[in-house]
Amino acid sequence: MLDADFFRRWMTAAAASVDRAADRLTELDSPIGDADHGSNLRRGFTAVRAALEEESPDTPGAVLTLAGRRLVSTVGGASGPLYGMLLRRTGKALGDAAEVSEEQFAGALRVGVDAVRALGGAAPGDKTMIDALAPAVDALGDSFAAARSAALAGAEATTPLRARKGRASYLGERSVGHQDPGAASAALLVAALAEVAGE
Amino acid sequence: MLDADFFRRWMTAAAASVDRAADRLTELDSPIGDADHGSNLRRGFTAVRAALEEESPDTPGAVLTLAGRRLVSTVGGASGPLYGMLLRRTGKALGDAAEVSEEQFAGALRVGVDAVRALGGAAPGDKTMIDALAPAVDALGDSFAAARSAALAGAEATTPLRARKGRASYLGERSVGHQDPGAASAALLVAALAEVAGE
Amino acid sequence: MLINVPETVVADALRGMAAAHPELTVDVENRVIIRRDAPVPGKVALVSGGGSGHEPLHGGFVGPGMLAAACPGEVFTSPVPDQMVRAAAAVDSGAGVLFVVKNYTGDVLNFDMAAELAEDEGIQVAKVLVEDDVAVTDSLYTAGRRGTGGTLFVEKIAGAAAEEGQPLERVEAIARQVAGASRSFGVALGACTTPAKGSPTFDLPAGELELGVGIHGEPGRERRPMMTSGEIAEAAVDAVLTDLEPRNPVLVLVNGMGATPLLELYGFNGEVQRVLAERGVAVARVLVGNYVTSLDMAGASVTLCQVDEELLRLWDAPVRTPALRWGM
Amino acid sequence: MLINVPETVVADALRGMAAAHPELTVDVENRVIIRRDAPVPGKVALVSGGGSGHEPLHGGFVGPGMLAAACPGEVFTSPVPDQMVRAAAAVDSGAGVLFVVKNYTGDVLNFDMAAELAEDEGIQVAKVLVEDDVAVTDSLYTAGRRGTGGTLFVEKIAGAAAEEGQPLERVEAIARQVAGASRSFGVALGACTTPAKGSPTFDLPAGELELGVGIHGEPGRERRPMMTSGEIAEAAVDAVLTDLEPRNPVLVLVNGMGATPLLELYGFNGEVQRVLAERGVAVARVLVGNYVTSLDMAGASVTLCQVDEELLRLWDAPVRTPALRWGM
Ligand SMILES: Nc1ncnc2c1ncn2[C@@H]1O[C@H](COP(=O)(O)OP(=O)(O)O)[C@@H](O)[C@H]1O
Ligand SMILES: Nc1ncnc2c1ncn2[C@@H]1O[C@H](COP(=O)(O)OP(=O)(O)O)[C@@H](O)[C@H]1O
Ligand SMILES: [Mg+2]
Ligand SMILES: [Mg+2]
Ligand SMILES: [Mg+2]
Ligand SMILES: [Mg+2]
Repeated sequence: MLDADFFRRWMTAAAASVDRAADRLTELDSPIGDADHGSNLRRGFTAVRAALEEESPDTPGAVLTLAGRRLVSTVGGASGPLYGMLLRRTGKALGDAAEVSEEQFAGALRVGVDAVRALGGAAPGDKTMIDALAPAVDALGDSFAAARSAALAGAEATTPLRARKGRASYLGERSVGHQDPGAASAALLVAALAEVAGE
Repeated sequence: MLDADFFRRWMTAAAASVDRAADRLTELDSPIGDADHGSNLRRGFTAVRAALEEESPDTPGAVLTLAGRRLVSTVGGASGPLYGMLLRRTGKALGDAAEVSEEQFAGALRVGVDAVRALGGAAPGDKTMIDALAPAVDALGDSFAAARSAALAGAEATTPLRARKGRASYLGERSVGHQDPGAASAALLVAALAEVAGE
Repeated sequence: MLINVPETVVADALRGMAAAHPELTVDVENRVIIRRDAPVPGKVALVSGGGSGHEPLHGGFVGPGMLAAACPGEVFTSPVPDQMVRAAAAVDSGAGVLFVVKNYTGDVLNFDMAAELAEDEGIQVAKVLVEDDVAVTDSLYTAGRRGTGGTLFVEKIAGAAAEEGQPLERVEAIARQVAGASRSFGVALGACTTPAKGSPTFDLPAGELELGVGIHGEPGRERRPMMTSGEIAEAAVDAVLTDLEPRNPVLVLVNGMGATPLLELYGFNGEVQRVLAERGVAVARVLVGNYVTSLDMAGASVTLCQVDEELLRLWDAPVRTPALRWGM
Repeated sequence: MLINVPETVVADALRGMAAAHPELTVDVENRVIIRRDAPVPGKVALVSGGGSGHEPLHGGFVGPGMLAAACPGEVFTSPVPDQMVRAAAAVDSGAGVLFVVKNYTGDVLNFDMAAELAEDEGIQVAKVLVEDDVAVTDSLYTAGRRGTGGTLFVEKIAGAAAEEGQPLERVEAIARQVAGASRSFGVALGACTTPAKGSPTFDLPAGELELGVGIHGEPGRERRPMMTSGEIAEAAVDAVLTDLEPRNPVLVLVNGMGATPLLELYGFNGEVQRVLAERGVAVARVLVGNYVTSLDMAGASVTLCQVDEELLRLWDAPVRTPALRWGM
């Protein structure tokens, strides 16, 4: 079973990982975007970390909804509302249980990912964070480690794609040959999950 | 004896030489100036050439005063009034004789150079066109070729100097190590003179 | 870059803006720029915002006759909903608020959230989307046309309608009309440098240019060997005219991207006017300057907006903001 | 560069300026920009000019309350006497003309010649020299201090006095007072590219800056490793204050050199205001923007002008020009 502390540790690990990768994410966002994805997420997860320390929410759902709210109100850009929606909806789907099973979490995360798809209108193959999130949530039924591999593979598979959503879509054919920064950051978040699960 | 045609040919040769050297003069004006000396003089001597064709002045004095007037009204910058004054005063000093001796010309050019010194306030060693013009006028008593060598040597000797007049003076010590563009162009004008004199 | 550290660029700028413009209320902490006399009783209030780095857009357009408030996000990052909600609450007189939103995924999502939240607080909110950049085809394969120079026309003209006391639905309709009648095309001669990245966002060798660029440092649709000002004017005007067939006279914005000298921009305007005359397009008004910038990007954009008499009257109406000012 | 060919840059810009500003008379052939209603009966007329590449200076300052005419030279090259004489003849109402001259050898020589020629034509001419740049020591070893940002203060304030109908000697005295009370210091973060040269006028590696630069692409007095905006503000303000001990409040111009984003310039202004406050200098008014530029040079300058009540009143007086406009 996963408790509030597990999700707190997830967010803390995600924040650390985003911190380390911020320059790389911004670099990825520069040929096909506007060179801010790393600093956007760093700002957001720094705020999430602070909020979790201040407010110490005590259920898995409360941890994730708080994190989502903080992302929405500190990140901006496309990724702020999208990642915010992901965590908020996942958190809401977890209800106010003190502990949740891995299956429950996998189901809730699917709700979150579906919400991101609805909000952003992106389908797999559009070269967005969805390309990492959708395979990850499918693989989560197996294990956290499987989800991590799936997210990473999904992120890497965005390189040859032509973007159809977000800023990169403005480039048309010229978006081909670059990894999507949001897919790369999504893979980081899933990897952080596997890390705190000890996998 | 030197007639109007000699001076016309001087101006035409000067124009051609400035044309060829324009990029180099602008290049010299770029570390210690504002990167326009070559295009300034090209504009001016192109106008001089056109004016001489249109108006066909028929005395040495008339050729040089016309050339000087055109420089003043087309060049601008520091070099326009200074070179304009040089030619105008030299021309005026030649009076309206149809032909002048080399000695008369040397004397008139001294009047012109003195006028430039008075107008600009520069003395030899200040790293300006005076550093080429003053030795040239001194050597003109010997020959046109001597004047050319003196002007060239004077121009080259500006490199180690610290500028005290014109834009380069703003740089203080940092003006050292660069040849003065105006001294370089003055050497060109004197060389054009030697060229038309067949020396 | 003339900055302290990348993290404080926006807050630093807002402090400096507050010092330069006592006629505005600049809330540095909450990142909203508000016209001093807001809320103005009985009048609709325009609120806009977007990533920073496009100055004077939008903060420089706050004042009588234009925006009631602007919300600057981080550099090239749309602002967050909290900012727009706060701005809306500060400027709403009860007559309602119009959000002017440039069509970028981030701006759209954040303004949408803000609109919901503001409505929850009892504020009547309308939205207009600016999507004027013809370099992007609006299709299933893109996020839709970007909002660029047309934003200035929308904010000025709808702002004048609001200043006159027209009701929200009318101000919204006018804004929509202007947005629908505006088309832009941009060209970059050099990339920009964002504080977060610290180096140019893309490599553009001297002697090449990018056609169809946006205002966020992204490359354009096509790279070409350098063209003359006249050729660029032809490319830009013709691109705009493929999607706008003006029967009425047009407003023309010849906009610098940030690092193009005004000398060159005026020269470019001369070429744009020549091409417009050759294409038989009647010109009502011309505005030349750095209005919708992309940090220190070298380049320019051309925006045309087809206007009827009413829109032209509203364009000419008095405006008093840091960056646009006439008639008062 | 956004140009056709280097040779036509100034003429091209003037055509584009004419199209953008029907409220001005732009004589492209003779290169003078004149306020439409000149000569204004009974009023002194200010004429200025200088090399192009500093836009909006001077042409953007032509209009009621500021310059009667401007004479743009080639890029970074002072105009020729013919231009100033023509301008003076066009704007003189009989009340006389004041030449506002920035202290560069070329400008001084050409304006001097023009003054003589204009006087020969029966025009009463006075001159004021602007020499505000503290980076250059005024000594036997230099051409004297350069004229930079202080020019804007001189043209605005003396222009307001002329607009009020004050006589030539009074307008001249005021101009002299403003010039004497103005001091500037500039910093470059990158060199500019002139059309004639086509590449940066000096090499400035990323991570270094030049302190004490002028506005003609010349390097400064000293090269330093990159500094923060706050450190640069300290260096610039302190340099100015070594030569100006303001007892009265000051006007502050925080001026962009052309390629500095307005976002960064506002941030820099915040730092300048902080330093002024720390040094105990009272600030009367603040102007932030790209006003006295050096093509696409990255960097900024700070100009302070100590004002008494009369000068402040004239600063606040209405002005209507392309680049400065308030009160009408
Ligand atoms: N419509 C969308 N649906 C899903 N993800 C999207 C969408 N638009 C953009 N993204 C994701 O957001 C990432 C960009 O985030 P970020 O750089 O922070 O925002 P912005 O594009 O506003 O600068 C993209 O790489 C992509 O993965
Ligand atoms: N006071 C002066 N006396 C004599 N020559 C001068 C003086 N000032 C400048 N010059 C000359 O003018 C040259 C610069 O000419 P130019 O580049 O055309 O004008 P500007 O400096 O106005 O750009 C200098 O190299 C120098 O030789
Ligand atoms: Mg981005
Ligand atoms: Mg020069
Ligand atoms: Mg962004
Ligand atoms: Mg010059």
